[in-house]
Amino acid sequence: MIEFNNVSLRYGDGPTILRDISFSIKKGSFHFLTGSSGAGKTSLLRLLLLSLKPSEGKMSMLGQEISKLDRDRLLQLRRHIGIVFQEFKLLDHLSTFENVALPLRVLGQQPKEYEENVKELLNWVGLGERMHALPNVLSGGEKQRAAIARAVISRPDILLADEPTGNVDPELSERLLHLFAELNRMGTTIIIATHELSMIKKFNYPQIALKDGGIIIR
Amino acid sequence: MIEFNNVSLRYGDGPTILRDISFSIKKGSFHFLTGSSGAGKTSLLRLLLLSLKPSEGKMSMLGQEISKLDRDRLLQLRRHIGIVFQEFKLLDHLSTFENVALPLRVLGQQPKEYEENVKELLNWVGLGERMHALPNVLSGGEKQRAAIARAVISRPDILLADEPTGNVDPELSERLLHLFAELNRMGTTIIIATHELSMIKKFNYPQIALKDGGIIIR
Amino acid sequence: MNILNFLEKKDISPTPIVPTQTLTSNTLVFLIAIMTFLSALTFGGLILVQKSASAWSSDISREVTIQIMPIEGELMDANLRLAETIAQATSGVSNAQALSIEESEALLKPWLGEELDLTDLNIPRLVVVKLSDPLNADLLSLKNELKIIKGARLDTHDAWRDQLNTMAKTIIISGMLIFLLIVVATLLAVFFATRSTMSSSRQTVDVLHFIGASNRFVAKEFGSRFLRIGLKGSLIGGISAIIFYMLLGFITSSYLPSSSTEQITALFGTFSLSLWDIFAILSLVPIIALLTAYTSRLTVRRFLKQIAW
Amino acid sequence: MNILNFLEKKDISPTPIVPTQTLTSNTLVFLIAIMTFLSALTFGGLILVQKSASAWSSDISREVTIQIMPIEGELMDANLRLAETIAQATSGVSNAQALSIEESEALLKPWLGEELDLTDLNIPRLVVVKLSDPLNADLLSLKNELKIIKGARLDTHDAWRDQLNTMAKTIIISGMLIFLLIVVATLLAVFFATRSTMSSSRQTVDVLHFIGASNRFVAKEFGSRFLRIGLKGSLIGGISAIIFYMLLGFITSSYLPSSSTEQITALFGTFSLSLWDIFAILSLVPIIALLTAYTSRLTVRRFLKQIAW
Ligand SMILES: Nc1ncnc2c1ncn2[C@@H]1O[C@H](COP(=O)(O)OP(=O)(O)OP(=O)(O)O)[C@@H](O)[C@H]1O
Ligand SMILES: Nc1ncnc2c1ncn2[C@@H]1O[C@H](COP(=O)(O)OP(=O)(O)OP(=O)(O)O)[C@@H](O)[C@H]1O
Ligand SMILES: [Mg+2]
Ligand SMILES: [Mg+2]
Repeated sequence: MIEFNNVSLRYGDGPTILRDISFSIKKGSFHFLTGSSGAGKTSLLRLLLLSLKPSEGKMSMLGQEISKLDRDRLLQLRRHIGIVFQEFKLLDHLSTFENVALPLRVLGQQPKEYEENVKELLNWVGLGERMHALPNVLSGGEKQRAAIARAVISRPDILLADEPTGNVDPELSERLLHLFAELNRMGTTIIIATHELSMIKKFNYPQIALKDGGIIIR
Repeated sequence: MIEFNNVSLRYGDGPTILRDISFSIKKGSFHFLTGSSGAGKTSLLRLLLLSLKPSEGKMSMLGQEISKLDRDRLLQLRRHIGIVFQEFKLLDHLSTFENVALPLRVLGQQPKEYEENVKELLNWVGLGERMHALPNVLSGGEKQRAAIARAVISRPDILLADEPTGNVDPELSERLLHLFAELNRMGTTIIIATHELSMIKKFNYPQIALKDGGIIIR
Repeated sequence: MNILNFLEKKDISPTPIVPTQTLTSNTLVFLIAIMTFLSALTFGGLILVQKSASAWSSDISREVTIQIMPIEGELMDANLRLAETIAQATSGVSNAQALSIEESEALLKPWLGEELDLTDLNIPRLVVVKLSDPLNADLLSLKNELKIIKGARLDTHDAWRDQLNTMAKTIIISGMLIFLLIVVATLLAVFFATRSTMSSSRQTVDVLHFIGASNRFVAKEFGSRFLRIGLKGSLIGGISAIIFYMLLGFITSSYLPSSSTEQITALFGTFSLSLWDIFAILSLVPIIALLTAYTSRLTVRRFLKQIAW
Repeated sequence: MNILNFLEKKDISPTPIVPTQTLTSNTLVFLIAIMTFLSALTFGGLILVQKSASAWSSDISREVTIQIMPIEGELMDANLRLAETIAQATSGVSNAQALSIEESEALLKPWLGEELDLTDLNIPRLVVVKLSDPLNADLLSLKNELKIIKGARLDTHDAWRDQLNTMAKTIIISGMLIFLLIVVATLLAVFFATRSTMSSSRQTVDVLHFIGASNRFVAKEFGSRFLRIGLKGSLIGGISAIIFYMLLGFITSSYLPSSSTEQITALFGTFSLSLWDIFAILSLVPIIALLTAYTSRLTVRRFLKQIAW
C-alpha cells in the first residue's frame, strides 16, 4: 500500500529532517506517528500527501511509483487520501457545511446527492448546530472537528491526521478516535500523528516513532 | 486584580455563551481554565484581554473598571497583559526573533536593548536555532513556543494562555509549565486554558471550570 | 451598483468556491471601470474627430470651382455660360452655377473692405461646380475641355483637402496612441491585480489541491470569477463614459456661451454620439471583460504551474 | 525599478512591522504610476495648448491694420504717409509701415487668382502698425486721429482675438475637466487599494492591538509605508510621462512628414517642454505621493476606528 525506500528529506539547504527512511504499511492498518516537536511528523505526512517531494529515495503509494506520475495522475491519486491538517486549513468564506462538502464537490457530486451524508457526519462530530457558521467564529475544537469531517467525508483509502485531537477534551478525543477506528474497520488505512500518550496507550495500535531523523516501528 | 460581576456574553443574537459569571482572581495567583470544547474558554480569555465587551455585567482589571475606560487607556492596559492564542497569531513576514521582540518594540525599546533578552528566552524554549526562520516554516510546536515567548517577553502582570501545550509533546509541555510557574513566582497572575488532565493533576493549581455557561472554581 | 448584482449570482445552492466579494476584487472592479471609462473617452473622442474631419473633407470635396479671368476681347457672360454647360456635361457633376457679381463681391468683401464697390472693376468670376459623386467625377476631362475658354482655370481645392486630411490623420494617430497606451495599462493593471488576488486566494488554491482538485477545476473556478469582475467593471466604466458624453453634450449646448459652443462644434462637430457610436463604445465593454478574463486565466495558469510540484 | 529600491530601505536593523513588498502593494504602486502618468500627460497637454494659444493671441495683438479705401479726389500716397505718421506718434506703437502695391497684391492673389494684375485697379491699401506694448497701446486715440483721413479705417482684429481666446479657453477648460477626473479617479483608486491592503494586513493590525500598540503607533507604521508606495508610484509615472514627451517631440520632429509636423506645430506649438514645464510636471509627483499618504492615513484611521471597541 505505502512503501518508502531510503527516503530522505531536507528543506532547501537546511538540515536533513528525515534520513534514509524505509518502511512499508499494509492496506487496512492503523498507525500512530509519534516524535517530539520538530521531529518531522508533519513533514512525513506531507510526503504521504504528495505535497512534498522526497530529496532522495523512492516512495510508492496505492501501487504506484510516485516519481513516475505526472501532475494529473498525482492529483487523481490525492482524491484517495484524506487529510486533517494540524492548522485545520478550512476555507474562511465557506460555511462549515460547505467546507466539509468540498471534497465531494471536487469529485463532481451535486448538492442533492451529498447533503444527507454531510449533515449526518456533522451531527456525529457534534457540529450539527454549528453547520452554517463560518470557520472564524468556531472554537478551536470545533474547527478541528470540521477538519476531521472534511477528511473522512469522501471515505478515502488512506487517512492522514496531524494531531487531530490537540484541541478537544479527552472525552471528545476518544469519541473521534472511535470514528477513526470505525473507518479503519471498513478498510481505510490510517496514520495519526499525535502527542497524547494516554490515547496511544488506550488504543494500542502500532507506532511509527520519529527520532533524530530515523524511525522505529513498534 | 481581576473582578467579574454577573458578566454575561453572547455573540450577536446567538446563544448565551457565558451566563451571569462572578469571580475574582487575586494578584499572583495561578489558575487552570477548563471546560469541554465550545464551552467558552477562549471567549472568557478574550474578555480578559479586553478584546470582547461583555454583553452584560461589570468587570474590572488591575483596579480599573473596564466600561469606564476610553480606547487609549484600554490599549495602555493591554500592555500589562500577555496572551498566547490558540491559533498562535504570529506575523508571517517577521522572523521568529522579531515576532517575539514585537511587544518590546511597541513599548519603544531599541534593538540593542532587547536583543539579549529575546535570544535568551528563545534558547530557553528551544527555538535558538530557528530564530531567523519565518513562522510558516516552523512546525506546530515551534510556532506555539514562539507564541509563548512573545507573550512572556515583556513580563506582563497578567498572562493568559489558550491551550499553550496542545501541540507539543508531554516532556516539553512540562518544561513550558515550569516556565509559567517561574513567572508566577515572580508575581505574574496566570490563567491557562487547557484540556490536558495529566498537567492539571501534576501541577495542581486551582481550576476555573466552565460548564453550561456557568463556572465552578475548585 | 445594485443593478449589477445579478452578475454575482450563479445557480442558487452552493457558495462559489472562490470568494466573490472581497475588497481586492472590488479594487479590481474599480480599476477596470476607470480604465474602461478612459478608453471609452479616448475612443469616443476619436470617433468625434474622425467624423468632423470626414465631414469637412467631404464638404470640400463635394465642390470644385472654375475661375475665369477677365481678358480683353472675351465676353465674360458667354464664357460663364459655356463653362456651366461644359461642367454640367461632365460625369459625376450634379450642378454647375456661375456666381453673380454680387456674390463674388460678397466673397471678396471681408478682404477688401465694406465700402468697396466692385461693379466697375473687372474682377475674376467663379463657377461653383457641385459633384454628386466626388470619387468618380471625371475632373481630368473637365480640366481639358475648359481649355477652350480663355482665362479659365479649374480649382479642385486639393491643397486644402490634403492639409485637412493630414491634420485629421495626425490627431487620430495621436488619439490611437493614447488609446493603445490605456489599453496596455489596463491589461497590465489586470495582470498585477489578478496576481495579488490570486496570492490572497493562495490558501483556497492550496486546499483545493490537497483534496485532489485538478488544475482545470481550479482554473475554471477562478476564470468565471474574473470574467464576472471584468464584466462588472467594464460595464460600470462604459456606462459612465456614455453618461459623461451625454452630460458634456448637454452642458455644451445649454450652458456655455454660444461663441465657444461654435468653436467646439467647429473643432469636434457636435458632441452628439449616434446610436451606432454608443454601440461602438459599448462594444469595448465585452472586449475589456474578455481581455480581463483571458489575462487572469493566463495568470492563474502560470500561478498553478508554479505551486504544484 | 531597481534604482527606486532606496525607497524601500529605512534604518537597517528591524524589519518594518507592516510588510513592504507584497503583491498588493506592487499593484498599488503600478496603479499610482499609471494615474500619475495620465495626469502628467493631461497636464503637459494643457501647458502646450495654453502656450500656443497665448503665442497666437500675442502674435495677433501685436499688430493692427489701417485700411485706406481709394476715394475719388484723395491722394492715396499722401494719405498713406499721413497714416504712418499718426500711427508712429501714438503711444505703444513701435513701427508703422504702408504695404506697397505689390505686397497688397500678394495678399489678394490667393483669392483673386494668379494672373490678376491689380496695378491699374484702385484697390484699398493697408498700413501695418506694430505695437510694442499691446496692452497699453492707445488704440482709441489712434482711431480718433485717423478720422482726418477720408476712407481710413482701423482694424484691431478684435473679433479674431476673441474667437481665438474663446477657443483656447474651451480647450483648456475641457483639459482641466479631464485632469480633475483623473485626479479624482486616482484618489478613489488609492482609497480602494488602501482598504484592500489594510484588510489583507488585518492580521497585523489585530496582533499589534492585542499587544497594546496605540492607534498612533499603528497609523504611523502604515502611513510611512503608503507614503513610500505613493512616492515610488508617482515617480515612476512622472518620469515615464517626461520620457513619453521627449520621445513624442523626437518622433514628430524627425519621423513624421513635414506637412503633418507643421499642422501639429500650428495646433500645439512645438512639442518641446521647457525645463520649467518639466519641473511643473514633476511637481505632480510629490503632490500625488502626499495625496496618497493622506488618503491612506484617513482610510487607516477609519479602519482602526471600526475594529477597536
Ligand atoms: N517549509 C519548511 N522550510 C524549512 N523548514 C521547515 C519547513 N517546514 C518545517 N520545517 C522545519 O522542519 C522541522 C520539522 O518540522 P515538522 O513540522 O515536520 O515537525 P513536527 O514533527 O510536525 O513538529 P510538531 O509536533 O511541533 O508539529 C522543524 O524544525 C521545522 O522548523
Ligand atoms: N465570533 C463568534 N461569533 C459567534 N459565535 C462564536 C464566536 N466565537 C466563538 N463562538 C461560539 O461560541 C462558543 C464558545 O467558543 P469558544 O471559542 O469560547 O470555546 P472554547 O471553550 O475555547 O472551545 P475549544 O476548546 O474548542 O477551543 C462556540 O460554540 C463557538 O462556536
Ligand atoms: Mg507538526
Ligand atoms: Mg478555544
